[in-house]
Amino acid sequence: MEPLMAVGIGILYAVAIFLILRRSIVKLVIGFVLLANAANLLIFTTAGMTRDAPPLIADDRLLPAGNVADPLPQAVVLTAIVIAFGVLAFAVVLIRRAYEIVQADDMDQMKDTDT
Amino acid sequence: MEYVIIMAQSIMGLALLLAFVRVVRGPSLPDRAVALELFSTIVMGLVGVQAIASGVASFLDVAIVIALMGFLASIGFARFLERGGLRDD
Amino acid sequence: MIDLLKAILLLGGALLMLLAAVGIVRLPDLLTRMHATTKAASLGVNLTMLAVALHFSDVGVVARALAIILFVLTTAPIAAHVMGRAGYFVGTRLWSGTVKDELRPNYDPLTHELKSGQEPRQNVERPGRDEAPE
Amino acid sequence: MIGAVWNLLLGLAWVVLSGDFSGFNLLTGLVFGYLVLALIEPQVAPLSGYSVRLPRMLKFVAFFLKELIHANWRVAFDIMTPPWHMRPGVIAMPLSAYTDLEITFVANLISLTPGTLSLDLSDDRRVLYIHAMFLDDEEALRSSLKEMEHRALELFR
Amino acid sequence: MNPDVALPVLLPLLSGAVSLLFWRSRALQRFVAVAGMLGLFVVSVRLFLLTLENGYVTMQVGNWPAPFGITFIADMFSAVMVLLASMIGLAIGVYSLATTGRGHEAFGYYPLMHLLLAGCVGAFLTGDIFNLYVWFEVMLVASFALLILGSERAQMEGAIKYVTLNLLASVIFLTATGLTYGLVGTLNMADIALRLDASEHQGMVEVLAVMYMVAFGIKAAAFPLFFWLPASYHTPPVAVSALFAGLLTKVGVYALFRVLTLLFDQSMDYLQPILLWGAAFTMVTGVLGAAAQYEFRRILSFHIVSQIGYMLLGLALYTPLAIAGGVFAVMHNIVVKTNLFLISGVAHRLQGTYRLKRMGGLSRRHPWLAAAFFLSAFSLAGLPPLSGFFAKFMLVRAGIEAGAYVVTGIALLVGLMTLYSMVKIWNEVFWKKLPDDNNVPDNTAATESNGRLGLALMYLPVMVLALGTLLIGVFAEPLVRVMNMIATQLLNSSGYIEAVLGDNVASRTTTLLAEPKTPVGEGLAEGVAP
Amino acid sequence: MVQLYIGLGFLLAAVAPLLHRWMGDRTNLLLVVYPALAALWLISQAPGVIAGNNLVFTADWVPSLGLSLTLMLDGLALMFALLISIVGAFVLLYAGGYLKGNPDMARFHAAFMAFMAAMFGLVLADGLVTLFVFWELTSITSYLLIGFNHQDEKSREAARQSLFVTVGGGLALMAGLVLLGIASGSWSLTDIRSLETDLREHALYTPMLLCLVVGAFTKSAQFPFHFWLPNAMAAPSPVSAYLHSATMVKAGIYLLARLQPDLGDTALWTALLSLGGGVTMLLGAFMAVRYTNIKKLLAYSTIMALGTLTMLLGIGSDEALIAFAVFLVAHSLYKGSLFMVAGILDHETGTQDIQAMGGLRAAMPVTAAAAMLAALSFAGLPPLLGFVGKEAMLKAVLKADAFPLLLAVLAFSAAFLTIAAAAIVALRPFLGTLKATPRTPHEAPLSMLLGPSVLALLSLLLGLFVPLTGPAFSAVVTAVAGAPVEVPLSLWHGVNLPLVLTMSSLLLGIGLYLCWDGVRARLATLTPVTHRGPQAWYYAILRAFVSLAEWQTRVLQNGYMRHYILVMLVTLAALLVNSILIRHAPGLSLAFDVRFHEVMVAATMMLGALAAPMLRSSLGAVVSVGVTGFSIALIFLLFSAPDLAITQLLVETLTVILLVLVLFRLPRFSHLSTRFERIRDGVVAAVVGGLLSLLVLIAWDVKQFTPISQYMIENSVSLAHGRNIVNVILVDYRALDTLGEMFVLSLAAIGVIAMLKLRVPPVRRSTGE
Amino acid sequence: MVKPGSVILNTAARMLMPLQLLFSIFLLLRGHDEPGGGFIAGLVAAGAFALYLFAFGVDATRAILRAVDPRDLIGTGLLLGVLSALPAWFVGEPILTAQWWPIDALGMKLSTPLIFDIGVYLAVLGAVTAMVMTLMEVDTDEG
Ligand code: NA
Ligand code: NA
Repeated sequence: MEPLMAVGIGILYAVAIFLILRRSIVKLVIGFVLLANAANLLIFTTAGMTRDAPPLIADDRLLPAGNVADPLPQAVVLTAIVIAFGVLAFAVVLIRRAYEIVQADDMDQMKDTDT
Repeated sequence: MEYVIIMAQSIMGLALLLAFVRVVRGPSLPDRAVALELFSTIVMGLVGVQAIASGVASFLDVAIVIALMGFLASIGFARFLERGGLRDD
Repeated sequence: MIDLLKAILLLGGALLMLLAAVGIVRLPDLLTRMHATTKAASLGVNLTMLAVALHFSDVGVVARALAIILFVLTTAPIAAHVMGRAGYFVGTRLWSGTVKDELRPNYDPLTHELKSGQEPRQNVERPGRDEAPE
Repeated sequence: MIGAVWNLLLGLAWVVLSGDFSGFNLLTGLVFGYLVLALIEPQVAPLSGYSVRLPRMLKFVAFFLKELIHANWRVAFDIMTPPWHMRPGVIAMPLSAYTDLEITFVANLISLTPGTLSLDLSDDRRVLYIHAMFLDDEEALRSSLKEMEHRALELFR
Repeated sequence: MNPDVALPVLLPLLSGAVSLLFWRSRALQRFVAVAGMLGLFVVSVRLFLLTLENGYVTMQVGNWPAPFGITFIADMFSAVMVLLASMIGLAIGVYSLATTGRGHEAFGYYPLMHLLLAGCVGAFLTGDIFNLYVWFEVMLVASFALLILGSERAQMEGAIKYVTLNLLASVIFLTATGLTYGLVGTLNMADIALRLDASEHQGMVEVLAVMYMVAFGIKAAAFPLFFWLPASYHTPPVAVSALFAGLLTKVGVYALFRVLTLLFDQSMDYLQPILLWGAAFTMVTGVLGAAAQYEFRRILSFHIVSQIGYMLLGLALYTPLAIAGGVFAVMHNIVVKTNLFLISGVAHRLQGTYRLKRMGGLSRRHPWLAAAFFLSAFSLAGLPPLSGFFAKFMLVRAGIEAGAYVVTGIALLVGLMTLYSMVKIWNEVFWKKLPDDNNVPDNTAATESNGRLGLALMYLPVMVLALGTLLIGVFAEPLVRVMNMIATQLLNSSGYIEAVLGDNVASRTTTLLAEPKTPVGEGLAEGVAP
Repeated sequence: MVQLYIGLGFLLAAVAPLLHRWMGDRTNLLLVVYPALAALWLISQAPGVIAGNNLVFTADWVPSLGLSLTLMLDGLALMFALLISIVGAFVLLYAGGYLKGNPDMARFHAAFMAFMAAMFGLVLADGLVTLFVFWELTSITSYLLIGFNHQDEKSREAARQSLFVTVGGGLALMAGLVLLGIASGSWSLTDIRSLETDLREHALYTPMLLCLVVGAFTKSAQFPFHFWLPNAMAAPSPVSAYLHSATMVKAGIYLLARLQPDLGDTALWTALLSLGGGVTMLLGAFMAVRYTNIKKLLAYSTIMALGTLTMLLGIGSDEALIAFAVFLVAHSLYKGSLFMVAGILDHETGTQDIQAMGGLRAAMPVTAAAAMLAALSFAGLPPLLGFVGKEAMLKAVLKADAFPLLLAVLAFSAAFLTIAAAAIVALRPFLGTLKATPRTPHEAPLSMLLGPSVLALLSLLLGLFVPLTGPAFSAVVTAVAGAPVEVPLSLWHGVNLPLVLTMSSLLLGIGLYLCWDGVRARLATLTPVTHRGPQAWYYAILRAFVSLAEWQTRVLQNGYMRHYILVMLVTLAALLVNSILIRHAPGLSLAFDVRFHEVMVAATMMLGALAAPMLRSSLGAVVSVGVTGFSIALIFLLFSAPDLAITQLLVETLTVILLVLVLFRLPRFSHLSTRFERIRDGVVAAVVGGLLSLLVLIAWDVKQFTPISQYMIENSVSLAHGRNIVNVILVDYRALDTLGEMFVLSLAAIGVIAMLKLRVPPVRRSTGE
Repeated sequence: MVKPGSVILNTAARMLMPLQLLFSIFLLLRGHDEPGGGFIAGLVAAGAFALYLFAFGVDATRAILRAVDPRDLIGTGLLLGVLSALPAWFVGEPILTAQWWPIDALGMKLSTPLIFDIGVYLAVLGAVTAMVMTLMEVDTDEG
């Protein structure tokens, strides 16, 4: 599965980057979503994917019965997902407000602050 | 039983792909939203199969979440349409 | 025996989902597609969950599977209704084979008023609008 | 009264969800159910006439399943075979249901049955507009819908 | 184990949470702003003294032994950074009392400040790479929110770039962290350092180094990754600009220093030339950018970039003296750059504009402000005996010792170019007569209406920081000694690793490899019911 | 102790504003005490120093860097320190009169005192870096002094120019000093002096010397860095008298003299200094007679003198060094005096134009006398000290080892031009008929007369009693030569070649003085040439710098965010490619273990992403990305991460909700990019994506260590009392991450609320941005 | 704009919202042992409020929250989170060390991880609800 996932992750990154490089701010938003997904998936995948049991321990046991998936990347990804969601929410609203002010779905209309 | 599970998974996987076809073809936003809804429903089915395949009942919680929360996306899209959001189909 | 039942339920569920998926691809307009998805897929989930309930045959799991079925039966039609309605009102094109539409004449897109067609006369009076049922 | 029923229901739902059928767990569920209800209390419409009637319910479930399988088969057949046999259209169905809950219940049932889909309710709540797939026999459809509504309402009254 | 390590993080978190909870009470928020910052300063001083005494102060958060839990560790570098952050926080807390409008206060200005600091301090103190990411995000999102406070057009435009480019950096950081865990199976930086040293695939180690370098390079605003900074730093309220200018990019620099010295020392041979030329271009492009500007804050913003180059130069040369000089540059820059922004704010309050053409005459009417600016500006240009001189001297000496003549020459020239911009501001804002078309003349009436107390609150941090840059220069010895300690610690990561992992470091390195590729959970004894 | 006294100078500078508040104009008298006391102390120490006992005052500063505040008083330092204190005392006195009633007097005193203290530090410093610190301090304080009349744009520009040139040179000096420190292994001048090895043979000698010479040349206004000095005449006359004749401009000379024993007497040294000095000398003298502005004229003649001094150091023979010492003292005295005279004329007549003045001898007899006496020394006529200096100089030039003929020609030309210049300054304003001037002239107050008169008298006295000064000058020359040198000085050496040259230059000079107006008119035709001089280069460089800056900003900081992103990504990709493909080629072992439904899920994930940019509908893209998100949730599910799957589903749903709430306001997708841009971006995106794919594969392939999560699994129940290990990690093992994470989400919410609800009125002030 | 509001959706929302909230509490409390936890629960609860917002609008939602602003939830949650780090400090252990206080009467244990998780729950709920609510509010203001 990993080679397939590796390709998939590459595609997610590539599409996200392609979208972020557009002038349209709407595409920028969608690029953000994909980028976050790509990174999360990458962490999940590189840490090793397993079809073993999830990292849960049954009621009557001290340890899992057999192999379980590595819980740490899961916790890390969970944290990353929520962080990405927060950042995304902010970015999305920012873009909406920027659009209200600039009145164009065009990043090129927003270059007054640079020079 | 293993074969049954594999077959069920494969059929559902195929269904996922077909649902995706409608997402791409649209043409209107409601069409796509409905396809997404179908997508999440199929995911629920896959969750059930996965629970059986792995023998881990905890997977069902995923299905509960989808069953209770999944339709919110459709509600969101509907609100978008009702409030006069752009139907750029 | 239980295994067979489980197999039937599982495969039936899966096939129903495939049916819904084929339907959503093949059917000609939004509303007809929604027929395929809402029902077939929901039923498919329900069958799968029954299989799960059978498989674990543990009170907790059965209860949860039944809860899922209940939730699906509650939320799926709501979603269908909301989306179908929104889709209809924003003017999604209906299939050319559609035979009748009793809603359209009772709907006023300006005021968003939706009449029942059964109102007492004085309620329907409106200058310049005189629609007769087909 | 209505609140109590709902509270009980929520408490039971809790027990069912957690799969722990102990008395303490039910108590927990009842407490949380109460809290949640207290939260939405001002918005809850009167749910008069609601009671649990097991036998009717079972009968209704059986009826519903029959309808479900029958209609599903018809839709499946049409989807799988190339020429379209369907004759879709939007019809107005006069309602006997009049409380919010009844209307919602009926509308959902109709939506769940293959071949029919609740589109919207008229402003005066007398008519439910339904999109139907097979209008070749409109009267048969209308009567089966009526029967479904009737049976459903029996559960409430 | 020492609880004091965590206090500098917990305190601003607590202040932030309290400020947020009582968002309706303006008075309480203002009180917490000063009290919280003061408290942070006190605990930071304590931590600094403790670290000075012990070299390293650590805490295993949650009492989980390293490397399994998250480690908080203060070495001299982080202790100094925390101390500086708390100083700047206090200065800006006081300054903000005078400059923050009611609207800003009602929508979270103070909690955002607290949490921005918490993020910075957390980043300085954590010994865990993913935890570092989390603190970076805390800091970043707080800075996002501060950046847009007020929702003016320029803010929005600047914020889009700031957010997008920083997000890109975060994603690269996160990606690198994911790959790191995939490669070595740990998140504790000391542990990572050990395992990377033992890794069979040094190419991958280099890849990680490069990715962290780019990610932190963006955060630090290094060439060619700095574009977000000049696009945005001049847009928010001036106290926010000052805080950003003083602190945020330095967190990136800190991370670069930390990661490259601790984790990737074995790749430094390859990275040094890249860093060296990156540093050179950062210095030059930043200073050139400033030369083309005619607005107070924009000039200062570009200079942030330029100064980052000096810090990177220290890292690139990678000798004890160079590292010490680089860190000295960080310290000096935090003090001076913050102050320059604060001064621009005072000038703006007095004259209603940031445009040099429309300003003037401040040296005669506000000689103390002029003196403060003069000290800070000339310190920025690296003139003696101010703080900037020592940073430059150490770096130049290290550069020449290392034979990096060209880049050292560039560093010297950039000092002159910095002076160009600083003199431009000085001439226009302080020496030139106030132009007639500025109809908010620098009159006491304007000052009066804003409140004498307000102006005094703005002056206080400005004067203290200006004095700071002078005193750092005149009494440089203790600081240079601290910088030397920092350099020693950074270049000998074994001390850090031992402080984190305890005594079993030596045995760990061997056992690490004992069971290669063990799937998780394998070999566990069958669990028994309790 | 001495360190403290220098510190006291800075302290006085800092408190000058306060002193003024308390004492008013009397502050001046108080401050004069500072250099006066210094002078007395220096004189008291002189016998010891002349006897060869150098004084060393040890003090530390930044020992970690090898920097000390050690001071050292030898002959050279003593001479400079005496000049600084004596001239400083008189100039300070003079300034009290010159600036009387000026509201900015306090500021003047602050800068002036700081300058004086810095100058003391500079000439006394033993540490290389300390020397540099004081050197830069003189540049900074002189910037403030030149820009004293800062409301005048010319003053600001002159101040800026002097600052850039001297600080620019300072940078070279710093490099030079650091090279010197590294080459010698010591940061102390005394230690370097006693070094065993010869620095002249060190590999770094040439760059070191070049850097040091550039530093010295800028400070001491040597060609081609001389142009700032005449412009610096925008400063008040006391400043010109002090900084631009007696002290600061000689700092470079001081430095060269200081380094002469260690670095001097090489071909490079001789060539640089004697030629550079010679050219500067002639240029200064020639330019002086082109100006009718008295301060400009004096400034150029100062350049001449500075050139002469440099040239003498370049020649480096004992004779040259003797000439150096005498000429330096003479110049300081007469030039200080003349600048003060110029200030008096300016102050009393209201003009600086010599042509506008005439017949002033009656109105201001003391001034006239002082001017003429000083001018005699300036012209190098007996019996003044200037004569001794010039004779010695000519003698040294004629005996020079390198370029004697060329230098002689230069020196002779400079000499006769100087005589003309001296005559112009001393005679023109005072002789002839009285001319109407903006102000009615009358004699200056005593405080202003004292300085020029005493300095002029000193020139005379030292000239008359020059043989007595021999031991003192010997101490100076010894310090510069690095070995004991006897200095036999006398007014009369008999008729020799230098005297002949002096006499003939006198004749030529007087001739030039008589037809000065005509010559000036002729010389005016040279203006286009002089306008292409170094000052024009300076401005060309500044202009080029600004254009470069603007060009760079246009190109780099161009406002197009996608360019920024592109640059970042290309940087990342290039570095990655270099590391992973070029430097360490990967070898992969691919193992495929995959099931059909997993392929389907992966496919929908990829296709969902790929469809997003292709769809023409923005909401369509949202749905498409939603498919990707759901697929990812499925992948989490299929690979044993139920918590993740739930979170992903919920977040995906909430994301959709947010997007539909927001995109509702946004327009339809627009296609704005050109085909080229799309292809370019596509390539970059594909390369980055491909690299990341590769990295994932490698990371997966080279796993080598047991993950730390093993511990977490083992202890989840027994120590953390939890059975869902992921949750245990979130709330216990790594609760700190979670704590940060909840803050992130909350901060985002605060930001969103603020953005949507806080609307500050756009412009508060009429002139706001 | 099309016809707003739907009896069917509103009724369903009224029924589903309590169920979802209940489910969220359920997820929160048993998260330590089964899938769930503060985040997931908070997101579910926020989803419940989002549903209610979609169905009934901002004012009705504020009405059921009474005096509690979502921002208060954020503050409370964060404060709980930070405070749960402190008990360990008082007993001389590193911050965030879990403290367990068994309550025998109920046969369950109160612990700092639980308090922490509740803090997470409240913060997530508050943050997400605040965002959605504000967006809808502004949306309504601007028509
Ligand atoms: Na290492
Ligand atoms: Na190291």
